[in-house]
Parts: sequence; C-alpha cells; structure tokens
Amino acid sequence: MFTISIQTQDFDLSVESAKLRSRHRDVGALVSFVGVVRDMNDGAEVSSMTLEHYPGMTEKSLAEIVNEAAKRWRLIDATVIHRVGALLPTDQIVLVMVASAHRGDAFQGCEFIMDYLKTDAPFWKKETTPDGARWVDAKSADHHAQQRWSQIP
Amino acid sequence: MFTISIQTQDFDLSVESAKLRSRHRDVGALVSFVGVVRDMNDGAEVSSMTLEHYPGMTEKSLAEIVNEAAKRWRLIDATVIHRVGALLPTDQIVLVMVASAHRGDAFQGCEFIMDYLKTDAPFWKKETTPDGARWVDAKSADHHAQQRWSQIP
Amino acid sequence: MITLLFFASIREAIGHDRETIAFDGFSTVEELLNLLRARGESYRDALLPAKRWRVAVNQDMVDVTQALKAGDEVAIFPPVTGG
Amino acid sequence: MITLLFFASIREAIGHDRETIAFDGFSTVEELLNLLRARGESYRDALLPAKRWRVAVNQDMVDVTQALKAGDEVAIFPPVTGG
Repeated sequence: MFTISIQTQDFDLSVESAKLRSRHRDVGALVSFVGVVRDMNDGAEVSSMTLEHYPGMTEKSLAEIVNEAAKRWRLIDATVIHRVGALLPTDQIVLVMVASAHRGDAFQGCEFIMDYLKTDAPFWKKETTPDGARWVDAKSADHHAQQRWSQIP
Repeated sequence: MFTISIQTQDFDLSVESAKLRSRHRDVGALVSFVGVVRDMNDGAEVSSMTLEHYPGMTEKSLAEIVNEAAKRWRLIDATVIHRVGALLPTDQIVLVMVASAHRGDAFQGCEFIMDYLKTDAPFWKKETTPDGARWVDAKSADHHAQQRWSQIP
Repeated sequence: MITLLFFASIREAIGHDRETIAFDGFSTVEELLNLLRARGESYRDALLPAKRWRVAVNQDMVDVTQALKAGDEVAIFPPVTGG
Repeated sequence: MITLLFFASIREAIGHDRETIAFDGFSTVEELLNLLRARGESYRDALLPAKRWRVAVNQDMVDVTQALKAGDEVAIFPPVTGG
C-alpha cells in the first residue's frame, strides 16, 4: 500500500505529490518532510557526505514505522524515499510524504515517521570535512524526539 | 525576506523547494503543507470550488503570521502560496513551505502558519454540490487548532 | 468618508461588494453595523448579532468596540475558510 | 552457521563487512560479542561495552540477551544517523 524506496538517484517532490493526489480523490492535506545536506555540521564545513545502509533491514524498518503511523492516525497514503551513496550540500537526502483527509493527521504522521526513521532505520552518514572524513554521531535530541511519541495515549 | 503569493495559477512543489534550497546552504529540513480540494465535504459531493479573498489584507495577514512564526522558531526561509478563483477536486489550494536547520523548527513553524492561516487570513470557499453552490462553514476544529499555540510559553 | 467592503456570503446577501459612505452618525464599528442593519431585511439578516461575521478596519481584524475615523476602510465578512 | 554483518564505523574498525561463523561456543548476542572481543584490539575497541553499538538479528533490533539459533543473520552497527 505505502511506497518505500531506497535509491541513489534524486527524487522530485512534485512528481511524488502528483502520484499521491492522482491515486486518491479524498486527500485534503499533504505534508512533506525533505532532509537536506547542510554545508556545516557540528562546527565543521561539510564538502560531501556518503550514506551507507543495511539493505533489506532499511525497507523492513521503514515499512514497520509507516504501518505504526497508519495505526495511530488516519493516513490515506504515504511515501518514504531515502537516498544512499554520495551526496553534496543542498542535495536532498530523504522524503517523507503523508496524505490524509485533514492536516492534523498528516502533520503528526509525517513527524512521527521522521522521528522513528532517525532512531530506528539503519542508515549511517559519513561526512567529508577539512580535517578528513568522519562518521556522524547519533544525537540524543533524536532519541528524545522519538521517545515523546510513547507518551501519547 | 519571506515569499508570499496570492495567485490563480497552480504552483510546483519542486520549483519552490529548489528555490529555497538554492538560496541557503544551511537548510537541513524543509517541511511543506499542501492543501488539496477533496471530492467530498460535509457529506456532499463537491464538483468544483471557488476561492474569494480580500486583496491586500490577505498578503498583510499572511506576512504577519509568517513573521510571528519566525519569532517563535528558528526559520531560515518560508514560502506561502494561496490560490484563488476556480478549482477542481485534487487541485492544489495552498502551499506552506518552511526551511530550517533542524526538523523540529520546520514542523512547528509550518503547522503554526497553517493553523493561523485557517482562522486569520481572509479567504472564503464556495463549493458546488449536487444541491447547488454553498459557502463553506468555518470549523470550530480550526479555531481550537489555532488556540493551542497560545498555550505554549 | 468611510469605504465599506463586503465579502463572500455577506456580499451576496446584500448584493454589492463596495460602497463609500459619509462618516456621520456613527463613531464605532458597532454603531456602523447598527446603521447598516437599519437599511432593511437583507442587511439585518446578514449582520444579525447571532450570525457569525468579522470586521477588519484598515485590513486588521477588530472588535466591534473599535473607534473609526475618516478615511478608514471597513471590511465585513464571514469567518474565513481558506487553506 | 551464523552470518555476521558489520556496518559503518564498526565495519571500518574491524576491516570487513561480512563473515560466516560456526554456531558454536555462544548462545546469546552477549556471548557472541564477547567471542568477537576476544579476537583482538580492533574488535575490543569497536565493541567495548562503553561504546555505543546496536545489534539486529534477522533485521530486527534486539537486546544483548537475545538468544541465537543456527541460520541467524546478526548485524552489528553504531547508532543510526539517517534522515
């Protein structure tokens, strides 16, 4: 039902939005998150980034996260695209697009999926900085962002 | 600084996203809301919709809402496009796109702008249904969605 | 002079979208609304206190207690439904 | 047999991304980790209890107390940083 893709090529927001809208005539709200490579991270200039992933588990993990979101909110459809391989600053990394009849469900569903993707989906970023390449450290802020969803009844 | 447009023509999510990303190399998160015409509303089939607005006040009101969001969260840039005139089911009505370094600010800023747009920006929808044309009633849910932001310290 | 603007269902109910009136016989929004209600049934129905309408003066939403001054642009419309 | 997969900084630290080992001398994830740590410094450093790493068995995140069985795919990696 939901669309999940791990790919090296870029994605097009308009194309993905048009697909979701053409499939359903009851969509009233479409919320999208796009993650973008920044030119600075943890105080250092970033000239490029490489994304590694665990093939198989990434798709499985993302499907579970989207299914859990669909249990909690009334989602009509959803698309998750995550790029892997080499990326440059201002490149798109990830798309989470959620379609619902109403905006509350779409906003909550999209943010929930992003928060769990950040802590549960097996991707790893390596950045190239003036001091060489380094693996990006997991952030405790991401852990806290994920944890707050378990406080919702 | 921010982009605000009232227009009859459609908008393109990818074009707007590329504009925001090309202007800033520090954008890490881009959250977009797109409102879409549904083929059903309040129990009746909707065959078309006309959007009326108050020229001048719409732009002023949207600018105030986006500026207030920029005071509350760290936004790098934002785009609001609202269409007016005749629209059909599955047509895009409104785009709110918010760019930030981090996703929390982008999600909150985008939802805040949408909630205030719904209650404060002078637009009115008229729907065509099998029983004729009717003005859409304002929803108390929208009033409540807006009110909750004033509870944040 | 005061410029009056009407939108959406209120515009349709009273049959026009704009007029200019002398700033005379009222000093607040509430008094202006009463003057309009006295014009007849279509105005009275559209602007009944029980009905839901909003007023903006010079493109800012205001309460009915708002004082007016010559040159003001006063817009009267139903609760907004955009987005 | 057990298939072991290593990702990201752990893969780099130990120098390879995959191996197959006999299901012998360990029965839980914790025991498997201890067996790997005994291989030498690079393993010990990468899998120190104080360091942060995660384990997935058959593509589900697990705790170190998880029991293993023949044919399992065990992946060891640092906390994820996608998105």
